[in-house]
Amino acid sequence: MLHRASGRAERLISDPLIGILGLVLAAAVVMAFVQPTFLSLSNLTNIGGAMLAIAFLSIAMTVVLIAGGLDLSVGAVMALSAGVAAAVINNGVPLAGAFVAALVVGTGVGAVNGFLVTRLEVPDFIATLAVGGITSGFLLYWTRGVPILGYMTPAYEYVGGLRRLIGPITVPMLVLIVLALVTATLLHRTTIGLRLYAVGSSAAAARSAGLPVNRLKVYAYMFSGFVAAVAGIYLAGRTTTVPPSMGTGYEISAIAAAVIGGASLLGGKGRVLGALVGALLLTLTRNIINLTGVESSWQTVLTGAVLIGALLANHSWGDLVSLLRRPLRTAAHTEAYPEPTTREG
Amino acid sequence: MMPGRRFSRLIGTDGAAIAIALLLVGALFAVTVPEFAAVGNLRYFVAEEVPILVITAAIALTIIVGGIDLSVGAVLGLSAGVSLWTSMSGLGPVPSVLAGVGTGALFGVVNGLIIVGLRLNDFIVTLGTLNVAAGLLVVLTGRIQLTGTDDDAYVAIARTPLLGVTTGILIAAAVAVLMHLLLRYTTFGRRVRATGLGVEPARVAGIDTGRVKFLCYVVSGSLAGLGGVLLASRLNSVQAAMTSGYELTAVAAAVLGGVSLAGGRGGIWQAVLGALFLATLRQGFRLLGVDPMIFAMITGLCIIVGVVADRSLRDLANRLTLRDTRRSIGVAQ
Amino acid sequence: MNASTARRAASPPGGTAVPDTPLLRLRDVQKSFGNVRALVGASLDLHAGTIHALMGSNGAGKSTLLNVLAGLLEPDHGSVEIDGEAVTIGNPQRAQQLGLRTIHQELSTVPDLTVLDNLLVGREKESGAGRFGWLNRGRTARQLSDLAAEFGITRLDLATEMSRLGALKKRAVEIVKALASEPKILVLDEPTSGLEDHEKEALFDHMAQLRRRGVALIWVTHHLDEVFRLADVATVMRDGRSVATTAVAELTHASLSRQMFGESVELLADRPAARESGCSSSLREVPALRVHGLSRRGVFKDVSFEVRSGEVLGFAGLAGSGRTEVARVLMGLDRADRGVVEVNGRTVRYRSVRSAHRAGLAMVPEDRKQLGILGELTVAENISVSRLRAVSRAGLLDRRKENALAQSYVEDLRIKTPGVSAKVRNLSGGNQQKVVIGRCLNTEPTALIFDEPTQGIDIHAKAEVYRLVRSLAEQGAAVVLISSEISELLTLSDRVVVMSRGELVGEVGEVGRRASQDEQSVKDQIVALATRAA
Amino acid sequence: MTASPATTRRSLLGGAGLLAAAGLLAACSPNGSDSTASNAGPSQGPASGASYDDAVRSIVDGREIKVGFTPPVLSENFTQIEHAAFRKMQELEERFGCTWVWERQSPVGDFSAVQGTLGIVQSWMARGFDAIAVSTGANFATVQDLYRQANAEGVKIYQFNQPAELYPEEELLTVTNVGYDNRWQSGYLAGTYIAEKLGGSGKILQIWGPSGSDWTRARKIGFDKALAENPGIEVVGEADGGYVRDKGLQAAQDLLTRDPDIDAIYGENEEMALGASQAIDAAGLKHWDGSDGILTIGADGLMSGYQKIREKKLTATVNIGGVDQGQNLIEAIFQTVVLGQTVTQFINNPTQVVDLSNVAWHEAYTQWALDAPKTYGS
Repeated sequence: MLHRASGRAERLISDPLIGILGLVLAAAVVMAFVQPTFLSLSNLTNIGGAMLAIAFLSIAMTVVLIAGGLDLSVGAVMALSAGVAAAVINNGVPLAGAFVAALVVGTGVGAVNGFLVTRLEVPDFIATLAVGGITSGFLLYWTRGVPILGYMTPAYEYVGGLRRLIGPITVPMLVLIVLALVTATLLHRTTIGLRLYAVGSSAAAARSAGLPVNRLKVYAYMFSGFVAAVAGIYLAGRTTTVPPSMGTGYEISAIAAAVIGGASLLGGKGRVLGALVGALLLTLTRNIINLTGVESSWQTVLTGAVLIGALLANHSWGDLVSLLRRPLRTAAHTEAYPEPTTREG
Repeated sequence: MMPGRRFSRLIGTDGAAIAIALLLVGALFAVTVPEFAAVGNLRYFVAEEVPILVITAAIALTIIVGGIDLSVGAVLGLSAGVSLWTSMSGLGPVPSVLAGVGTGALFGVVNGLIIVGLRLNDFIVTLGTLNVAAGLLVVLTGRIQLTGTDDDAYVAIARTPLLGVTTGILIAAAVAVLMHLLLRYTTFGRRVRATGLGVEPARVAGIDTGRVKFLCYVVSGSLAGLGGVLLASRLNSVQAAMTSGYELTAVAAAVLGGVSLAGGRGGIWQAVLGALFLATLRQGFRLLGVDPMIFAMITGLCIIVGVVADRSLRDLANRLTLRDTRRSIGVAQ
Repeated sequence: MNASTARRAASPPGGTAVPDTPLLRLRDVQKSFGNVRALVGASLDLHAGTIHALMGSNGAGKSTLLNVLAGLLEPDHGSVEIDGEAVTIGNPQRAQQLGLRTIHQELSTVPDLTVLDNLLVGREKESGAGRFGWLNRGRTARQLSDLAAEFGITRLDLATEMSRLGALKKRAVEIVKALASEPKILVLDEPTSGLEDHEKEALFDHMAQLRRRGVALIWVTHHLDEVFRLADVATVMRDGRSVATTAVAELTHASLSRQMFGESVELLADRPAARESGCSSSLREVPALRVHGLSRRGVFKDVSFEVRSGEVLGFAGLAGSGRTEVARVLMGLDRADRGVVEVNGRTVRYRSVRSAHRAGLAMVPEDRKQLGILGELTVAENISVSRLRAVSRAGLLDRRKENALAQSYVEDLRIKTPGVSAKVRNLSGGNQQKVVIGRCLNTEPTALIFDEPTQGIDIHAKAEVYRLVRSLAEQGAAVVLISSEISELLTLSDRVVVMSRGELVGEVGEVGRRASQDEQSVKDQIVALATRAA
Repeated sequence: MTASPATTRRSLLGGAGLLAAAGLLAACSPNGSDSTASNAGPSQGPASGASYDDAVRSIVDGREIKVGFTPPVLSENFTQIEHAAFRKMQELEERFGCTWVWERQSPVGDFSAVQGTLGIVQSWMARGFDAIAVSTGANFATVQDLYRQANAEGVKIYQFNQPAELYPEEELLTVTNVGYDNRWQSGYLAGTYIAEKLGGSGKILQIWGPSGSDWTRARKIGFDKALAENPGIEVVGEADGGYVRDKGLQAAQDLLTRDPDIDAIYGENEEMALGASQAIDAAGLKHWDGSDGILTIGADGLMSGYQKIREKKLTATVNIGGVDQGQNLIEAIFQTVVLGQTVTQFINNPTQVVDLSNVAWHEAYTQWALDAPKTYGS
């Protein structure tokens, strides 16, 4: 029992996420001194609100990455779903109906992604890039570039987090928590989650183990589209208008957040908690820049630096810990270029 | 038998599909849109595509070696800014060019060091440096209005008419040709292809894959720098975010040209043809007066169709070649 | 049903009347890939409660047949019957529903999941996954912990991520996983590769136990000894056909190898005559390759040996004993922590992977497809790639020179190819191997390492590779030969050293001079050394 | 609701030509001769008499006028301008018998898709368009070369909504710039409005568009002048809101957290100001009620902004005169392309700070444009 506990503790400590969280905490501590308002409830609430869209999308991206894919269309799908929700409300359909429509559209685009990647075997990078282009092009064409307005209702203000539920808690925060818990449960407690990891780790091995690889990948893309639609519904509420350019650049943030959180572009890796921490780190960067009054033009530079720094922390945290704990252990395999699997000769 | 083999060789030639597609689309536009084939128009729109052509060659190299350099677009923009800034500071054309190419090379070195030295994922690392480069350009343009140099020699780098086109176009063409020669006819190029096919077998064959990759990133960065100089020279003006999204166009172009994202396969000129194909589509639709919003959708479809068609053709060619090979050496199994 | 009835039931097809319907019956199964006929006609009767060895050299069609059984390939022709009913397997899921379970040779585990989750994947329902696919890990752990323990997987291991396990335990996980699903028919593709002795024993016990329970096992193996020990029936495949199915009781080593290799088995047995002189004349010289105290932490330690010019040094040992790892360090692919490597008396300084080549070392790696050939490159490009300087000037390649060079190797090594500009991946295995050998020779090596050079190539190519190894030694190269086939080592080597658990544990000298009747005793000696407890 | 402002405006235009002329006069740059504007017959409406119309008709002779219209990005603002242009096009078409070929292309992407604009303009030049109307995020220097080429080929380039005032007039290669002075007609107006409402002292936040854009630079010049004139106004924070609402919201939120004791927020465009307004709600702070709370002001004059002003979520915005821009753009094109006249290099249109006191007519005027019965182009 003791042995087991210590094994668990060791696993926890050598978890790369601890490194990232350390980074977040260190930033928080420094900020607490530099700018005391940083730790104020209102600022923390701000951060919580500002990270929502990226957090949703990074969960979507994490699931796709786990399944060994990549979804560059999440930003565009988010915008299109937001547009659909808004337009449907404007046509007099109740909120719930509009949300269903948006979710159906998002999930549908996800299914198209899945079809292209699995059936037509288009590389995921290209397929989702193209679908993203088509999706955002369609939104532009449909709206003629004019933002969709006039769909806000008091109920929708709750959905967008503009009105708070209890204390600083808003509806989308709850939705995020629920979605995160559900996704984590799906990934770790159910058949389909287990199988997604297997598919992402090695499609060939999964296929020979009898897993319906293509179908699982399609599920992952559909899930991604669904969650992107959730993000779209939320963001339409937060910004109270849907400009066609709404989703621009979000896919990159989502990938960054997912990867910071430990997902790998090689598949089979990633966690919901990691995605959330990644989204938090990205949002924090911006918040700190705004709070400290660093010239806003440095923001992009810092985001890039944080991304590389986090990747580095992710990469070498386990090494560092194992180095400290067991000096004789050989270095862990790297993500990008795994050392050759030494075959039995 | 022989015609079959010739056919399979033709369609199996890397880039056959994209060359045919380019010719078809070009011919189609030339017939339907009279302005399309006008010399001045062609010259202008190719000149406009020069930066994309150059970074397509750059990104294709990094994809072929088994990585990817997403930072090329942003580095191109930053290099353009630095180069123009140097020229505006009155330092003359040579230092300005060096500053631009040097900026690109520096980013290439940084990418290479992080990716090869620390063995981090290339996609994410170059995504990070993309942000750094793009951000630095924002900082630079926030401080200095890069609205043009008085140095005529600098402006002449890309704009001088020569051989019916401009020097910028000629330089881009030269880059494509040189990169093609580099990949096909030099020992370095051979090592690049071998590394892209697999780091492990390449290492076993005695190739220092880390060095090869590193050099590819340096070349890629330098090319992005050169592209930046050409852009700055042609426009004589640089603004922030001017080149955002170029890297995605370049990747799409390379893949359309048959460069495999898995590495090792494809060539430079095929990738450049892919970029020209996308450019032709864009220009053709513009001249047809098609709304760019629709155009964005059509481009997406074209990319998907193109990739699928290219692969099917290649599979067919492979099957035919395999059959011929087996037959000619009489292997039963 | 006990073993003896099973044995009786498994009399060869076409023989006397079969008393009961076979569990699995394959009739004339054919499969082509394009114009390549991988399976020309495979037939097999598999009876419940038997262990059915499936043998044949690589390329004989075994793996295609296994893929048909796993549902990964659909046959073009022929029938598959289970319990007397014709079935279409079609996909892996269907195969599992039919009670067919395959343990593939390649590891197919998910590194980021725990061992328990790896055991769960693909058989969640059987492990008690509820509605909505809710996993029941506790139940799985209870179900499998005993079984897992037999293969050395502790309860602690079950909660450990796969990536933290060694290769041996990973293999064990796969076996446990397959056994856990209680299949009617279990296909094992070289299941013992990478297993240690006691694990092999555990596996054999299990196979025997499964047989008692009435499970039918198809067992792909190359080890004749194991076949005679455990199998009831052996089907031998050659050139895409099943050539013979015989009860093992009726077989001898000789008759089985004749079935496998045809009559050409003698080809392998002939020995060079003029070996002794070549060997002794070089004894006084500086060794071509001298390795002293070479260690790599956690992999092997303190390896020292010498190889003289014209000598073939065999490396024997079990899988995982560290032989390939030593070769990788010699080639500069991995770093040594300690030790000296000298070529012709000069110390090799490892700066990059090119250092070894420059120093005069070359290697024909194991696993040709993954490590050897560069499939998308042409024959000529594959041959020249390790020494591009020879075919270039100032970094520019001279295609004509390159092609001429390649042509000379194609002729010397008798590589069957439509031309030097054919892509290597289109060649057969043996010819691919010759291309890799050509590449090594092109570096004009002082010492040449062959790591399992005949793995996966057909019998004729094998003979040619043997001839090549010999003639290289005769021409003065120092050869290191790593092989898992003892007979191969005995045939080709002057001396054989044995590795076990990362250490050199002994040497069997002057193998080449011994008379062939001694062979068995030498074999025994090697096996004893290799399997010695640590 | 839509009919009445339309007629109001029409009667303004038709019945009181004087007003229109005065408006143009006021907008014209100091050195422009006013004659072009005042005898630009068409704007004076049907009251001018049939003979004039017939004379122009005979010049027009049913000709087709090909116009390319390229905004930097598709947005509400540019849609308003385009629809205002449609109104004028229809009017001229009915009155003088010209036909319009209208093509709108905007680069896909964000404000910085500069190369796209250049390519679009070039392709219109190749196709021999009569007039090319450009608004672009490209800075002055970037487009000069292309305009020079256009001039050489005899293609007329018009800019609209472009901060050309930052550049020396004699270097401009355009036929005219239909717009407004971003410095004094936008940035300065917003600054002085804030100062006036706050009674000359207070703490404010600024949320700017992407660093380095000409619009931002120009408006900043004007705003800084207002600040200089009102030393009691203190800027306590600024951030980049990228011209989009979400970023504006986050920036304002962060700045408000640091400094909740704020009197006003300037959003350089309306989207960002609306984001800031939401940040005020989110922070539980009070909107400006005429004497107290946080004042928010943007710039554009969008329908969505007017609505927020009505809801008292946005205190004010600077209407940059989009409707007049669209109308005057077409008029300038008609005058120069068809009639062969010249117009001044800067046709600056009236702008005004819109708040609750005058939002009604601004809103109605814009709605009138958006309700254009006939639209052109695909």
